[in-house]
Amino acid sequence: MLAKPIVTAEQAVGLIKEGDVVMLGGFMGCGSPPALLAALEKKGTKNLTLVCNDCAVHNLKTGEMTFVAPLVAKKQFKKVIATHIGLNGEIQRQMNAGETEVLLVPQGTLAERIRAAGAGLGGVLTPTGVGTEVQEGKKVIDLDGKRYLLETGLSGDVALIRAKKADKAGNCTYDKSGRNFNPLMAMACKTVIVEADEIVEIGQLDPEVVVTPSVVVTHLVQAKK
Amino acid sequence: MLAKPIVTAEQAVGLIKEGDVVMLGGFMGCGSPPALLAALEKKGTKNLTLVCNDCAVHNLKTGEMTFVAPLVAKKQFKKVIATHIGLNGEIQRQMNAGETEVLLVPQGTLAERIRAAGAGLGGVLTPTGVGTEVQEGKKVIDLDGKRYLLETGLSGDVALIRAKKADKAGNCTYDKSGRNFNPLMAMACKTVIVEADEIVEIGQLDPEVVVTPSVVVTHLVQAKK
Amino acid sequence: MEYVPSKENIAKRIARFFKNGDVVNLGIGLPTLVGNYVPEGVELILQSENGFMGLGPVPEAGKEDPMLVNAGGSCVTIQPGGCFFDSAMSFAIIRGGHVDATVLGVLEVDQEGNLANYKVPGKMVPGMGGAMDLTVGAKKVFAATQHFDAKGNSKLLRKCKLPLTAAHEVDYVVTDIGLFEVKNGAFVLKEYFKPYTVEYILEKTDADIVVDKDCREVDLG
Amino acid sequence: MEYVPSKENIAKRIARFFKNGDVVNLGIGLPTLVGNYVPEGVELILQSENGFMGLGPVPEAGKEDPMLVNAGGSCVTIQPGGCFFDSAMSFAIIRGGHVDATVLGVLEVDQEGNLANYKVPGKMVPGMGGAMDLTVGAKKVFAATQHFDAKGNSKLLRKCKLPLTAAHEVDYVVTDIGLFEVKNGAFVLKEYFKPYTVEYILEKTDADIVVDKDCREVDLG
Repeated sequence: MLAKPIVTAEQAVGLIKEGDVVMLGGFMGCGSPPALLAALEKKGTKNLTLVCNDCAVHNLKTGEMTFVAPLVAKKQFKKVIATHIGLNGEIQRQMNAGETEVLLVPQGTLAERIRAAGAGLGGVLTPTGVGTEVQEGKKVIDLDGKRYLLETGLSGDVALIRAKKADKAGNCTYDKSGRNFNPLMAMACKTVIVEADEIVEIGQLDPEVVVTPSVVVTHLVQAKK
Repeated sequence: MLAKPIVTAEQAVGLIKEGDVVMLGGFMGCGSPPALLAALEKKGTKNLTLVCNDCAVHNLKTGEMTFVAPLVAKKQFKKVIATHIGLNGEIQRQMNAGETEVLLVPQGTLAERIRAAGAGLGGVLTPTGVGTEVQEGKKVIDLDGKRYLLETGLSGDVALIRAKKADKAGNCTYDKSGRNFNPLMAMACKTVIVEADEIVEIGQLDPEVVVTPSVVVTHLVQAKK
Repeated sequence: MEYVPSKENIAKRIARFFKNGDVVNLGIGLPTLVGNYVPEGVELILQSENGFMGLGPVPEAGKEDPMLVNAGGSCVTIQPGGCFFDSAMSFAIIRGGHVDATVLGVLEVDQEGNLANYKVPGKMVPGMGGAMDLTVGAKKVFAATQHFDAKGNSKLLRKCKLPLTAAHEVDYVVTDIGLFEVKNGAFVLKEYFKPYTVEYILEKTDADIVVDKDCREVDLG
Repeated sequence: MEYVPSKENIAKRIARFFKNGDVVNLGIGLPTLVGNYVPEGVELILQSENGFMGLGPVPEAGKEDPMLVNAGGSCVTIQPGGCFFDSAMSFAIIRGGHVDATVLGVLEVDQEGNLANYKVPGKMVPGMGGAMDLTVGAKKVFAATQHFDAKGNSKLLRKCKLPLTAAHEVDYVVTDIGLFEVKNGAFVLKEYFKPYTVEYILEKTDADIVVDKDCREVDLG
């Protein structure tokens, strides 16, 4: 099985170009890759689109920022696609001020849109959002008297993934509730960078417990221990 | 965590009523539950719809039959939804003679149709089958110049599942290539009967490696050892 | 009669709905309190939409694991028999009807079963998170809310004015003064909580209320 | 010149297309032979659509595991670095463009890139299995076929008559006498295999063939 390049976080984020759609695993930061985020902040690449469950925490009163929040504060993202931004006051401010475009998507719909792209599906029909603002501009399809929204696939250029263990081929396992969007995003992007707590030899992961198959992963980064 | 009833294979198949849609895990029999199939054959429930990747092996020359084939030969199914029936001469014969209705579905589409039903989605848009007979009677949706078929969710009444380990709450793991359609079908049926090689106490399965969550499983059967 | 807000009474009453083994998703905030009042002999299986089944209590101080958090980002535990999964599976479980009930907070709820709880345009836009999927997917949807807002206005309305989280999906509204089933375009009053009265509820609520023929007083203690 | 069918030559030529690390799905039957001729230094990652990555060779006699089979139901092995998954994930990998190439058998293939290989109405109806997904999903689709059927008819056609497995998805047709790229509604002859000649191929094939300017003879040995 071919080994994937193991690179530094700095080298890895060098693969991200201005204008790219960046998918970031994690849920309130749990399952986001910290070294990749720090390197991307340092590099300062701008004009990106962020796809992530949320924007972590930015408390405007205390100045506390976690995970992706410093990148948001530096306005590295021209657009954010997320399900919830309630704990990041800065992105709410940017949205209300018209400084950053924010698209809020129901969480299950975001998961399915990303999965669809990774699975080569054009989209899915979901009952979620029928009769709400989420319906606006979307095709509504009636099946046996029940209405569904047609939600299309959402793919990205680069996925920033946090794994627990990865083997050198790229197979990944995740850590508890840090799994969340990571396996879906790893399927949906052209460049898939995995920051793993532990990188093991090929053959050392039980093939029954691998969550992300090696073939979608393009680069590995050793997380700080 | 609530324990699910552990029943005999005979008791379990008693839950299947005439006319039911039965989903059967397995791929050429690998991952089909042998005790449940034997019990259902013995009980002789008829007028069923079978959803399964294939119909296992029935060699009309030698008379060899494996897994679900004896039930097919006894005409327990009025309809079969499958992806491939090339190694079961009897179901091909029944189809060509008009004795049994057979719907052939592309394998990835069958997987997604079952998954969609289990996931509360109305369906998916797939490029598979565009421009073929599979397209007939289906809505074709054009997204950015690419054509997709709208394939609707497919649910069942009873799922017959073969697991490697199950805990008493119903969490399941599978055995190598025996996984295939089992986890998808377990999500898509009202009654979900799991024939497990091993039934362990609640808490003895690593929560990271569970494939089918306990909450969808309704009955457990101990496989013959 | 004076209105005394009581989150506890809301949580207590909702908790009594559940039977042993029910799979429940509790929203962050007030709904989370429901877990504290589940009757003896009833064990719920709590689903956490960020990716696991078997949500357990807050860990002891010093035993927190930052990789095991609830949907609000707080450290929690997992019960024996729980399992982890990704977000697609999490919402397959939710949307697919594998969750018996969800309890959600309320900005507004109306007699058509519409719920608004994710957005006050131009002011507060946290986003819907998993709430839209939970309302369409869970078998029973409980709206948990104080009966009145800080200004004394009824949170039960004839028609929501805020953007909806879900249309026609709420089954029960439980406030600190009564229990309502949403049915045929009205709030059906099933129970009024001591010391409140039917008359008080009818007078103070800005919506169509039908008093159920079996409506009764309940003392939540 | 006499036509001598050679599955080996088909497999040999297809095998030379692949580079180290390519993810490939080989159909049952003739396509499986391709695995025997992969050049030294090239390791393929074989995907088995019944649910794993890293398909390995047939096990030693006595070491067969009935729970580890290929898509034809035969016992196989899994390579170090392989992994198991369910059928939805398997076809997410296939349909999602994560497979570099697939090699499929042929009943008929035409110059528009149409492939028929799953059904002879009223006679043989095995079903499409995973073939329809593989043809739309894999980055490159190789149709592997003897050039002529048992009656001597060209299996390369102007237009398929049988029900299609896929419309306009075939990239290369490799037979035992030549290699064709499907392009602009014609078979572009890229290579002819010793001892056959361009003239022989043009004469015997019932389809529009364009001889590539770099078309060359190849000795498959």
